[in-house]
Formats: sequence, structure tokens, C-alpha cells
Amino acid sequence: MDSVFYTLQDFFTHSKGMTYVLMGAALVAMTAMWNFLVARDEKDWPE
Amino acid sequence: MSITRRRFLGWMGAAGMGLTVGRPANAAGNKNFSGYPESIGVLHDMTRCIGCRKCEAACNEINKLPAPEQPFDDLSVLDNKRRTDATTYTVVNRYDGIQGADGPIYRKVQCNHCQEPACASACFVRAFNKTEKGAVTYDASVCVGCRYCMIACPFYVPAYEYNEPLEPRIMKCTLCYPRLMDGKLPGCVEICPKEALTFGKRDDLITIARERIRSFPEQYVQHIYGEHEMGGTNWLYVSGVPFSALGMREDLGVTPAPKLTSGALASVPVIAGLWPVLLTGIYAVSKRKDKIAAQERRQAVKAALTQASADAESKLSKALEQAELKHKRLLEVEVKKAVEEATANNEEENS
Amino acid sequence: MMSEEAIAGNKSLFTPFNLVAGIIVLMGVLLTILRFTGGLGAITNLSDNNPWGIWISFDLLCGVALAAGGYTTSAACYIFGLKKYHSAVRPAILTAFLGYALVVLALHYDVGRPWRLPYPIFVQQGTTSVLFEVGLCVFLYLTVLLIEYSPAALEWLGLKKVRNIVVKLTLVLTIFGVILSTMHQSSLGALFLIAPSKVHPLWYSTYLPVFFFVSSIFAGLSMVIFESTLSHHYFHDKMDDTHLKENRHVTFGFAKAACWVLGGYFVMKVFGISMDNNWHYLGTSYGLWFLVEILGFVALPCFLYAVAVREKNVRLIKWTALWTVLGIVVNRFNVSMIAFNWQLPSSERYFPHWMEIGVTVFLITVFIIAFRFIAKRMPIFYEHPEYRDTH
Amino acid sequence: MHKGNLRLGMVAILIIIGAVAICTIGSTAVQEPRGPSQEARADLITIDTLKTFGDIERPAVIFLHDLHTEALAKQDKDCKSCHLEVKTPPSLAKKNALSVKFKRLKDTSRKQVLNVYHTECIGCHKKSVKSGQKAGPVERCGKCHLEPDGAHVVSDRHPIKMDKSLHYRHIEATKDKAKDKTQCGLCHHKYDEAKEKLYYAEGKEGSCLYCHGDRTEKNRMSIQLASHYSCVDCHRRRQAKDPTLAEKNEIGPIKCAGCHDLQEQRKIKVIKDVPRIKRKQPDFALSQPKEKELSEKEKQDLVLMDPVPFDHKAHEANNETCRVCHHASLESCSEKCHSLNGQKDGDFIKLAQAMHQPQSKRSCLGCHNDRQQERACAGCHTFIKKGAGPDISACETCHMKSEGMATAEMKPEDIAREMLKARNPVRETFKDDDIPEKVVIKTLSDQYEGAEFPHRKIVKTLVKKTKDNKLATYYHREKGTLCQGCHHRSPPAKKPPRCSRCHGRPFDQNSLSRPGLKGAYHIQCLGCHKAMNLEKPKPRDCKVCHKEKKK
Repeated sequence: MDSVFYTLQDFFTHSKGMTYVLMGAALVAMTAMWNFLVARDEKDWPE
Repeated sequence: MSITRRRFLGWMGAAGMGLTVGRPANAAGNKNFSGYPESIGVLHDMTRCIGCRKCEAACNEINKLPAPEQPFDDLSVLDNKRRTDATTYTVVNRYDGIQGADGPIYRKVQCNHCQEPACASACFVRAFNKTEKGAVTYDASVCVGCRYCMIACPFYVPAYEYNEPLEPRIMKCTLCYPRLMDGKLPGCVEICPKEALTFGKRDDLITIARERIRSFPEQYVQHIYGEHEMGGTNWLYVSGVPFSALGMREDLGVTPAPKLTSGALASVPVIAGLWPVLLTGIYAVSKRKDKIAAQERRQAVKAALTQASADAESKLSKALEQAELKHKRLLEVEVKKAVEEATANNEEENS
Repeated sequence: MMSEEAIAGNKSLFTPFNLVAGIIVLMGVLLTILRFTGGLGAITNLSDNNPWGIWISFDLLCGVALAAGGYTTSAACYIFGLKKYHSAVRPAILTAFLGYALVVLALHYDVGRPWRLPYPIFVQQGTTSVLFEVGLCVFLYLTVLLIEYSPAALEWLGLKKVRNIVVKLTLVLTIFGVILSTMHQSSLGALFLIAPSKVHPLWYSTYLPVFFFVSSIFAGLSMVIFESTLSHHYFHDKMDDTHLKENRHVTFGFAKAACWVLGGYFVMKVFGISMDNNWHYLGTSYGLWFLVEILGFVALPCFLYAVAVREKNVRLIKWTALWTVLGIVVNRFNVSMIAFNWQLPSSERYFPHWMEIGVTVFLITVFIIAFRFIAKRMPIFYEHPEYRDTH
Repeated sequence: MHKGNLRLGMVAILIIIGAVAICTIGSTAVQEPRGPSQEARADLITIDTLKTFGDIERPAVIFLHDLHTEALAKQDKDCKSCHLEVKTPPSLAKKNALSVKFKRLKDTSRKQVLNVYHTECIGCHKKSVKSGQKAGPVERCGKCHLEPDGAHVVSDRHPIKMDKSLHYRHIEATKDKAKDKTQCGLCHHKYDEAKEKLYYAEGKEGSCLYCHGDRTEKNRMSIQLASHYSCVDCHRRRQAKDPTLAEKNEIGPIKCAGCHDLQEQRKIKVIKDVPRIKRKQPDFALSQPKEKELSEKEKQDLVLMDPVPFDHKAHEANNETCRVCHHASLESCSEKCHSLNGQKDGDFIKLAQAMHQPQSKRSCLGCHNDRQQERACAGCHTFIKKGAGPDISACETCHMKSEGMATAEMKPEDIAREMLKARNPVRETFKDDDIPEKVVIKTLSDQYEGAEFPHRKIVKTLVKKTKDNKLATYYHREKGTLCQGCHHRSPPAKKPPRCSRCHGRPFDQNSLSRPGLKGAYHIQCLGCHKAMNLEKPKPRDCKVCHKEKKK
């Protein structure tokens, strides 16, 4: 296939594909981020 | 965070996206796609069709489909309306008694090879592919058989091998893609005696259709079916009577199929981005509430305890005092007793 | 795998339940053989015009909607911090887990080449497809549910360490669960967005995803209430005091929530009509049926819940829960069967073959057997003595 | 809320909803459109008079007029039993003409009209019921006020055309036998604004439709009213005078069907060769634009097409009514409306445009195009483009040079006659031996024997079919013109090129609109046969043309 999109279909396949990858990445990243954020105050939270 | 293409590729590979990346951003940036410029199509002029079913025969032969129980030159088949099925890629239907038409009108049904195929948009394994030639092809080697394409197709074209236990396929016209690749004509087009099917570049076909309508205004209705329907199809139709009279939906609209679901799909990433924030936030808030509640509880307990101990002490001291008093009295009594005794003894000795 | 265990269970003792279940399972096995020797054509009424039948309408759409109890309950307990619902979480999770497992199992009957079900995720991704999104989420969510459920199993098997690690993940899993559920619950509705010309205008709406998601919430809540009713009937002996004590909270809390969500859903349905200006369709016979759905199966339960909650009437709540569950089934059937292909002449419309229904019944039975098997052995309705207050 | 009733309640609701569900689903299943099982009648009158006073509460009443006329006739009652006599007749009709309204002369008020209908209709129905005849509804509003789709009748009213024959019969019927004088004034009239009365202007007669439009305007009633006031009333009176006329079918209809039912219309006696309607029109006309409207300057450098001689007499014979061409008045086209530069009365349609509107049957070109649809002509003409304007090369056929025939003192009419005389129709084509008798087409010789094409036979048939057609014989200017029907794109010639010269491989991307040879043959042959409505060969039995290949 050549390097430009001729159909909406191809374009969406491409863009949505990328987005899905990013989504996965984002979810992992945010989990990590949250842990980093609350790492310090974790202990004095009563379980 | 900044994403280099290299890392991107890494992820893509990892996630098995198998997409050709590195397409120029500007091409992707422009959201208006006009289809493959050189894509070919077929113009079906229904004023020419005589319903000889030669196209059906040719299609059946070329695609090596099982022979039907009634032979193709048996035209009584036309008495009832048919649709494409697992053993037929194309059918011709006859429509009688349409006003404005002298005699019956024949319409050939097959895959319209949409410019933005609904089946391709619906397929979750990309089994359908819009080729640059214009044909919409199907790859059985990945097909799961979920039949979502059949749900999606606005023209009721794809058919399914319901009686195949293990390896059922979707069956549909391929526009004779293999033949196109050999520079041959699609079977139906080649056989058609009356050139009711004109084969050429889609753009040229539209021009021709317009020319015919302009030159013979009394023979055609002013509409090229497939020019805009569902974002346009590579199979175009002109007719002498309204298309709706020939069982062709004229209310399909012009929105290409991928656009119908793209909105909903676009909201998915939003959820992935927003929900963690909201939910974790709510979680944190509720946690915090618990924490404060807990602290208050602790203080309350402490207060209660101190109060309690104080009461206890005071009670004790009172008790002690009373005890002492009693003791004193007892002592006095004893002393008294002793003294009396003593005096008593003394009196005995004196007498 | 579950069915075999069930059969094994049958041999052991001949209670009426086991007999009935046994018979159904036998029938199921026969139908399964038919399906995989004769193809879909052999046991279904599916046609080229009606490619999706009761297996999608009920097993997939209703199954997933009714398994929504999992994420709603766990969210309520762990995210919104409503601790008093804690005892309801495990049954809900179990129901959800088995429910989704069943959905996936059902798909093996429906799709042409079941062993290719992983293809969309691992072989070739059709990212423009709503079904891809559904598939991905269901796959991930099933995994999440498995992990969420695993503590029960692990406690039963007595694997302390692993169990404790898993329990640490609870919050993350719950949030993931909610995200994934939101996505695929709504996407199930979005499946039909691609066929505006086939679904009756009253049911086709760009809001479809929202409708499906919102309805899944009260479906889940009602299902928890309904299912707890049954559990109390059959597994009362298994329940510990906390469970019994909290059950009342759960019932009333969930009923209140369900009522409120139903209200919102009803309003949105009305917006749906007005946005597409479909009022005139209400006069037609389809319109009448539509009214039956949103008045009889949305507005009515909403009202009944409210009354029941005010009057502290548990019976009414339980009835209403059942009614709401029915309503969900009605709605999913409407969108995917009754309103679908509405323009085709009745001769070309779809009506399920008894064998299709048979398979569905069989799958439900398998679900019950599995649930029974687990609930009887694992700490679902009670807390494992060794793990009291460790959550 | 009692626990006991609760279960009952739920069950009840469940049953109700179940019931509704079943019937609704049922009805959705059987939602096929209802076929027209309704009787088609010409005498259908929708009574919705109350609309003039605002909205109506009940559906309008569908009233069958002839049904009532007949019923009344049986009770030997006549029109007067429903229609009152007007005090001051609005038209040329006699003093005691009958109002078209029912039992009243004016629509005074909602209430009054309502009462008239309800009391009179129902009252009459009741009476006839008493006297033992079958009659219309007497109670149950819904029986008269039918829901639109509830009606079992559907209107099938066809307007009647006053064609030449009918017009002639009216002239004869109304002729004053004694003085042998026509009485056009009985119908034709003009309106005098000043005196506010109608009068007859001899020599100024025209079609009623020129003045009476679809709706009644100030002092000008709608064609519908006008015709029913004058025609029906006149018919009624004459019949009253001489009932025998009816048997002889010599009297105009009184019932609705008589004029408006297709079958009845066909029964109306038609006179073959009607003498011309005399209204001082010319036999011949020379269509040259009147120059008086032009300024001196324009006249100086005025360049005009050659004039067109027009056989007015012949065209009268070929058309049913004058209105075919004279759509707005009987004046000369260029006189008031379609002048050289156009003017308001003619919607600024210039003379040239008026004559060359391909789509309008009123214009020469349009009407002539229309004639090409006739079976005899369609075979060839179906393939000849019409969308565009006139064929430039054909201008001279109408716009003739008048040199040698016209002299200064001749009247235009005479010039036209002369020019038309000079025209020579082409009635035959080339000599037989110049026409190949058979052509064997071997294009599909790989599948079939060569197809034998009876070339000469077909040419001769075409000649036969066209040689008496004035239009054809005049516009087919040359012997070869007929050949161009098939040998299109070739100048008329004795030996036009064969089809295979131009047509070959199909779908050549450079000339996509040109069919391949196989296509060309089939399109031409089958297309022509279809257009000329030829029974055989059936389009789909190949064997008729293509014999089985001999092994």
C-alpha cells in the first residue's frame, strides 16, 4: 500500500490502531503514576 | 511524554498491530478521502437489461460455484425475488407493472463494492479489503465467522455458508478481482450481450451516466444510484423508473459506514483517560473520609477513657474515708470494753 | 469443563435438581454435537438476512448486561468505599465471572470458527470494528474477573501467599473492571450503529452506546438483588452472620440506586426520541411496543423501586428486581431482533429454532451448576475463618 | 401495600404487558401495505365546506353524487329536490338555473351549513327508510364521516376535453335551424367591467380556460363552477324539454359519470372529419416577427432568420384542440406575447424560444419531438439524442429561402402557400438492388452460426411505415436519411460504413461511451424492436437470430 490514505477505512484502521496502543500504555502509566503520587502518605492511612 | 517513532514501532510490534506506520502526517491529517483515484467500477443501465441471466451463468462458472437446481436459461426463476446466497454471487430480479415503464424492468444484484465498505469497517479481523482497483475482497484465512459484516452491509449482500460445520466462509462477489489483475473483464460484464453493464474507471462511468441522462431525458430518472449512497459505491446504476420501485433503498443516506461508528469508538480512549482519574479520585475522597472518621473515633475513645478513670479514683477515696471512720469507732468500743473489765476486776479483789 | 464436573456431580446423588440438570446437559451435549457436525444451518433459523439470532441477543447482549453486577458492586464497595456492601461483592464477582465465561462459551457455538476467537486480538486487528473493541474488553475483563474471583478459590485451596498478593491488587482490578465494563457495555450498543437502515428508528439512536451502558448499571444492581434472593433460598446454610446482617443494607441500597439510574435512563430514552424527532413513530404498532418497553419496563420498575424503598418493602424490591431484569432482556431483544430488519416482510424475519433455545437453556444450566458447585465449596457467602477482617 | 395483593398485582401487570406485547409484535409482523381494494368512481364529492369556517372536527364526508341522482330518479324526484334555483344567475345560464350548492345559495355561517347538511341529508334518509327504500345512514356519525383510509371508494374523475368533434356537435345541436345560424353566444362570452355584465363578442370566441382558471376570482368563477353552471344546467333543461333526445344519445350528460368517467367518455359519439371551426384564422401563415415593436435603430441593422411557412390548416387537422398550440389565447403567437424580444404577457419568452422549446409540447420543436415517440418512428429516434436544443444542420428545413416565390405585393399568407408548395417530400429510399438483401453477422461465430440479418426487408418495412407520414417524409430530407437510423454517425449515403468499422472491443477507456461490436448490435436490434413494440423475436430467445453451431 502506498504512503497516503485514500479511504477513510484505511485512515481509521491506522489512527485507531495507534490510539489503542497508547491507551494500553496510558493505563499502565497512570497506575504507576498514582502509586508514585501516594507512596509517602500510604502508611498513615488506616487499613 | 514524548514518543519517538522507534519506540512507537516497538509498541506496535509488541501489540501486533502490524500496521504500516510512518505515513505522512499531513495525509492522515486531512480527513477527507475520495477513494482510490484509478479505481474501476461497473455502470448497470437497467433500461438496457433484458434479464437473460447470462451474467448469472458466467459468474457461476468463473467462480466455480455449485450448479443451481434450475438451469440458467430457465427464466421462470425470475418469477420470485431472490437475493445473493452462499452459492450465488449475483442474481437478476424482474419487476413487473411499474408505472412509467412499458414491460418489466430487470435489476442485477451483487456486491456494490462500496468506496467505504461497511463490511470492512465492521470486520474485527480486517478480512475485507478495499483494493486500489476498487474491488472489495475477502480473506477467509482470518475470518472468524461472526457475521457482523452481514449485519453491517446496507445492501444485504454478504452470504454465509450456514451448512459448513467447521470452515464456513462469507460468500460475496469479488468483482472478479483475480481476472482484473490479469487485465480481464469481470465475467458478468464480459458476457452481457447488451452492454447493460459498462466497465470503466468510476469517474468516467459517472460522466457517462450523466451524459446518458442528459441526452435522453425522457428515458432516465435524474439520479445515479451509487454515486453518493453510503459514501458512494463502485457499482453504479441508472434507471428509467424510480429506484425505490426496483427494491433499492433510497433512504440509505450518504454517510460512509466507517463514520457511523467512529464517533462511538472515539469515546473509548476518553473513557480510558478519564475514568482512572475520576474513579481514583472518588476512591481517594472516600478513603479520606474513612481516615478522618477513624481519627475522630480514636479521640472520642481517649476522652471517654480519661473520664472513666477520674470517676473511679474519686469513688476509691470516698470508700477509704468511710473505712477509716468505722475503724476508729471499733477501737473506741474496744478500749471502752477493756476499761470496764479492768474496773470490774478491781471491785472483785476488794470484796 | 464445567459441564463435565456437573455430570460427575449428577452421578453421585439423584436429587430432582440433578436429574433435571442432567437431562438438560445431555440434550445440550447432543445439540453441541449437531452444531459442530451439521453447522449453524442444522440447528438454527439463521439466514443471510438475519445473521444474528437468540445466541447473540440473549447469550451475548443479555448475558453481559446481567453480569454487570460484578463491576457495580465492587465499585460501590471498593471505590465509593461503601464497606457495608462488602459481603455482596464476592457473590456478584462470581456471578459476573461465570456470566462472562458463559458468554464466551456461547460465542463458541455462534461463530463459524471458534478456535479463531483470539485472532482479532493476536493475529490481525480490525481496529475500526466495534466488535474488535468488544472482543478486546471482554477478553481483558474476563481475565480481571478471574483474578478478582481467585481469592475465593485460593482460600479454598489454602494458598495464603498468592491470595494475599492478589487481594493487594483489588483496587487496581476494580478500577480496570469499571473502565473495561464501561467500554464494552456501551460498545455492545454501538454494534448496531453501523446499520441505521436496518434498525427501527425508535431503537436506533446515536445514544445507543450510552443507553446500553446506563441500562447495564441497573441491570447489574437488580441482578445482584434478584440473585441474592435466590441464594438466600438455596445457600442460606452457607451464609455467615455478617452476610445475613448486611444483606438488608445491600437490598435497600441497591434498590435505591437502581431506581435512580432507571429514572435517568428513562429521561435519556425520551431525549433520544426528541433528538431524532421520532415522535410520529409512536403512533405505529412499533411505537406501541416501544412505549410498552419504556413505560412498562423502565418507568414502572423505577416507580415500584421507589415505593418499595420508601415502604421498606423487601418483597416488592425483589419482585421489581426480577421485573427490571426482564426489562433488560426485552430491551436487548428489541434492539437486536424485533427492531432489526423491521422493514423486511414477515416471511423474511427471524424466529429462533427450538434447538437454538435448547442450547441457551443448556448454557444457563451449566452456569447454575457451576455456581452451585463453587458456592457450596468456596467462601462466597461467608468469610473464610482464617481471613477475617483482612481486606 | 398488602403483601398478598402484591403478587396478584405483579402477575396482572405481567399478563397485561404480555398481551399488549403479543398483539403489537403480531401486528408488526403483518405490516404489509394494503392493496387498493376500493371501487373507483367518477362521482365522488368530498364535502368539507366547513373548512371555509376553520378546522373541521370530523373527517370530511365522501358523497357519491350519481348514487343519489339515481335513487331520487327512482322516487321520480329531480335535481330540484337538492339544488335551489339561483335568483340572479351568475353566467349566461337561464333565469332558473340551479345552484351547485346543496339546499342553499350561500355559505352564511358554520352553524347554518352544518344544520343544512345534517337535517336535510338525515331527514331524507329517514323518509326513504320509512317508505321502505334502502337509504343512506341515519345515525352513527362515522358512517358518513369516514376516516380517509376507511372509504371503500376512490375518486377516479377524468376531466372532459372539449375537442373538435364535441365542439362541432355542440354547434350543430344549438344551431338555430330556422335561420340556419350558429349560436356561439350560448356559451362563448366576454365580461364587461364597466357594465359588470357578460356579453357575446362575435369573432372573439376562445377556449373557456383562457379566462376561467382553477379557482374562482373576482367576477370570474372557476372553470369547474362555470362548466357545471352552464353545461350541466343546459343539458338538464334540454332533456326536460325533449326527453327523447336522451335515447338518441343526442343530449349531453347530467350525471357526473357522463362526463368524468373514462368508459362513459369513450361512449361519446365522435365525428371523424369535422369541418374547420371558422374564426377568421388563416389557412397558411408566414412566421416572421412583427417589426413594429422594434426601434428605427434596430430595424437598420436587423438580421432575421428566413421566415417559416406554416400550414395552419393542416395543423388544425392534426390536433384535437386549438389549445395544443394556442395555450393562452387564439391571437397570433408573436402578436402580444412571444414577440421578437419577448414581453411580460409572454413571460419574456422570445419568439425563437417559444418555437424551439424541446420539452414543451406547445412549441414546434417540442411537439415534433413528441411525434417521434410514435411506434413507427421510435425504433430509430429512441437512439437519437433529444436533450440538447434543435439540430443546427436542420434549420433550413423550416426556415426556407423565399427567393423566387415571394414578391413585394404578395400577402404573407400567399407567400407561405407558395413556399409550402415548393417543398417536396421524400417518400422512397435507394433502389432495391442498391440495398443488400441479407447481411450475415459472424461476430459470435465462436458460439453460434452467423446471424442472418434480413437487411432489405427491414429497410422496406421502415419505408412502408413512414411514407405516409407528412412529418417523416418532409424531415427525412434525403434518400439516405432513413439508413441513418442504424448507420448513425454517417452522412446519408448509398454505401454507409459497416458497424464493425467503428465498433470493436468494448470499454475502450478513450471512448467509453461507444459500445463494443456485440453490444452495438444487440443494443440496436433489441432496442429498436422494443421501441417499435415488435412481438418477435422475443428478446431472450437467442436461437431466433443465432442458429445452433453445427458440429
